[in-house]
Amino acid sequence: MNLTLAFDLLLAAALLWSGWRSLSTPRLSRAIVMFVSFGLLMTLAWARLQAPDIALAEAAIGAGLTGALLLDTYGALRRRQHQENGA
Amino acid sequence: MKPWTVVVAVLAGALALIFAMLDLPAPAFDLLPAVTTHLPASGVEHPVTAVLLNYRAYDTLLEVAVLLLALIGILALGIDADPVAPRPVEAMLSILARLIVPAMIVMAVYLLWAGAHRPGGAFQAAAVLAAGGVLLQLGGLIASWSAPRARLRWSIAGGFLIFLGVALVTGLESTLLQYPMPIAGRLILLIESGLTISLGLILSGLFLLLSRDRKNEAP
Amino acid sequence: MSSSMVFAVTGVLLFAIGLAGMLIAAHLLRKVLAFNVLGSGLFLVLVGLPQRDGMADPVPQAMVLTGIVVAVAATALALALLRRLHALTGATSLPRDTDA
Amino acid sequence: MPESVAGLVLIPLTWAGLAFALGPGRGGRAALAGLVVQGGLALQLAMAVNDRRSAHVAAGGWDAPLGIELAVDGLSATMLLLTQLIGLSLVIYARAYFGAADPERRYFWPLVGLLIAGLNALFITADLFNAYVTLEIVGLAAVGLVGAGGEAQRVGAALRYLFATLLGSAFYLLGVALMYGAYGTVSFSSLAPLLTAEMSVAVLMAGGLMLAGLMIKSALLPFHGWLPPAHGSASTPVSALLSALVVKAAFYLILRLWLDLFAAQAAPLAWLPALLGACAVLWGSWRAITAVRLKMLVAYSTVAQLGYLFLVFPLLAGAAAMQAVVMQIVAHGLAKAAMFAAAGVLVSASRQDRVAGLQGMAHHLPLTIAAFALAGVTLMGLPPSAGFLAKWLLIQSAFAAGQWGIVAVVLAGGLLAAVYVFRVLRQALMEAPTARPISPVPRTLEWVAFALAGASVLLGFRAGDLLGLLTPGVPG
Repeated sequence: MNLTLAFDLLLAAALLWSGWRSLSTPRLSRAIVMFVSFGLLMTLAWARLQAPDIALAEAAIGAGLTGALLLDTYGALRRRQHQENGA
Repeated sequence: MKPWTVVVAVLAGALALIFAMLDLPAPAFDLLPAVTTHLPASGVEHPVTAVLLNYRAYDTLLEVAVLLLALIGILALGIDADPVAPRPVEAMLSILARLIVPAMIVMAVYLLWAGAHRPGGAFQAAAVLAAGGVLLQLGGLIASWSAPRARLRWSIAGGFLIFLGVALVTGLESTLLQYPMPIAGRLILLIESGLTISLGLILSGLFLLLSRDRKNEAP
Repeated sequence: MSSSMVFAVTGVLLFAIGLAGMLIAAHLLRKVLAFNVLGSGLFLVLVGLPQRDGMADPVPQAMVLTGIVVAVAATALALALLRRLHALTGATSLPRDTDA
Repeated sequence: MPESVAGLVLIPLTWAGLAFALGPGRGGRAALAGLVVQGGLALQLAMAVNDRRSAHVAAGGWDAPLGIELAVDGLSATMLLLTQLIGLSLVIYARAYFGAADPERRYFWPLVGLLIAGLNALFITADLFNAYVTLEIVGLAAVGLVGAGGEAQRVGAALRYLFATLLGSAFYLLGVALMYGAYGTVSFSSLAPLLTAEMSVAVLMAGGLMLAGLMIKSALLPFHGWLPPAHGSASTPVSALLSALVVKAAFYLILRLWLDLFAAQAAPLAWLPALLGACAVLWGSWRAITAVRLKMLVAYSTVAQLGYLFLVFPLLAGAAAMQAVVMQIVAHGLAKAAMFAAAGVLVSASRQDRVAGLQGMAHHLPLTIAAFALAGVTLMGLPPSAGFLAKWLLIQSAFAAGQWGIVAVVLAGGLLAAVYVFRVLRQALMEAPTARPISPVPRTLEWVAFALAGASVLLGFRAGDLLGLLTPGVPG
């Protein structure tokens, strides 16, 4: 087995693991962080697939914007919960 | 349905699909030669940009409509009713945003320009701009949106309308989105510049509309 | 197996993980996460499978480029709806289907 | 005719974009003007198809498989005509329906424009991936319209709808990815000759995935759960648009793929959609009969009426089957738009939405009750309506194919439809026990409902012209 294939298999395993964990982690905030790292791994996968255009977009959107949207929503849900519990 | 039955069923389907994929014969068509042969007539040198803005530009026009649609859908919902308490601004993020965002803008302009020859283009440039917009908001340097005013609305729709204008003119003159050869490159750059601004605004807008909290409320 | 095929196979598995997540998860935020995992898997298949001979194919790459942008738009719309639902009812999962 | 083909997509995109840029609530007049022009273009295209003139566009000047091809035949011309006609009627309705301060009205015009552009684009495309993009437009626009205004029940319904439509698109796109992987093209015209030969397992799975995704989107039982809440809780012009047109978009694509690409391999599987369709007819009708709210009754009736469309698959070998399905699409489109329009009037006037609360409405709003009754005539399939013709053609082709089960389901469905239609009419014709306040309703709303219902009945007399489109060149 050559080195690149070994790297690809390792990356594929990491993608599957982080994808799985971002859905199965009990704490939602951790799950979202897991998802952001999944997005970064996807960027690597796109580079391996000779798709630098997609890698660029994935880094900015898949990991960046989507992550920010999810985290911000998570924060807003928590703060509203606190408000209502406090009131 | 029990979760485990779902998992087993889905996995069985996935495995069947993988085995089917593994003994797929070579495809009947290979578009790569066609993409390469027509590249000189497409107005750009980078194949992905040529597909995106020339060979399958009609798809791209409709995809931009999808993006605009998501933003309008969020606005129609009236997201700004009853905002939550503000999230504290972290000083580190503010400094980081000041440092990085100018570089991101430069990078977006570079990506837009580079898209004609090498990896890059409107979508990537807009994605970088949007990430910059998110950072600025997180750093407390710009406010979230409530309802976009006229100038912002025209900027958001502008790139889409330019693209649409090109489609209308070409559709009436010859064939939908068939660029006349000598100006194909310039037309694509015009469309891409418009799209970079529109898509950048739409993508940041998705975050800026959602992240509205009490701090940003109009008095 | 070429490296493109490795990622195409990974894509199918990610699609399956995401699909199971969308069907099982009750919390809407988790459903949105699952949708994004599913979408990433889908995009890997779309680019990886045609490139199994090792040659980069710009056509599916262009399709995925717009696809990523559309996925984030759909995600934002879903999150906006979910925040609105939470603001109005305090619920984070889909309401029961009621006729009355 | 290439300008007309492109115009049907570009014109609604333009007025939608302008309506958004002009600001909340603006753009109603542009929508009206745009739809009138689009109606003219659709008519022009239908005549071109009838004269067997080609209506074919290679977008960007690139032929398939490199570029995207657009093509119009009799089936798509009919869908385009129906879309512009119902779109125009409902835009007139919506202009009278929404008050100046209604939150639903703020972004109604851009959303409707994009929805109609997406529908038109779907009906003209001859490319699997382009069809995916149009499905996304239609899906997100529909979700945006359902959620508009942001009231809790609508938001819940919109979320359920969004997840269903995204899941449907994902299945469909996975199928498209496999097709591209297998053949290196997504254009119908390049794929069609390749698909006659023996298919690999992956291609069959691709077909199955696309079919499953589109069944979710067309709310076929057991995937119908999202439809009644979405159609039942949206504002009335939206409910009418969704029930009359949007669910049929996904069905159209199923029919298109089935006929143009998978005809040989799909035939042995035809019993599956037919069986689900039969269940949908019975179950949807039953839920309509027992529904408490008026708009839920009409929404469940849509689940049932969509079922008829899927009954046709085992019969496609006979020529009458295509005529039956097109007739049913048009008849139900007009009748359901009329029925929702009438239901909207009744809900606004009586300021409540329970079927039991409709007593005495026939006295106050005779025109609207007449519209509801006429639309009901079409749904039940009584002569001389277009619905009768659709069911008659369906029964005829089922007889010819010896499919007695389908004959039985069509007959039973007609009886059940009569039960839920008369349930509403009986309440409306009863004297109200106490005089209740009735809110004034713009006359335009009543007349639009009546006109649509009348069209669904009168079309029965002019069916030859419409069905002639399916077999161009043969005098109808």
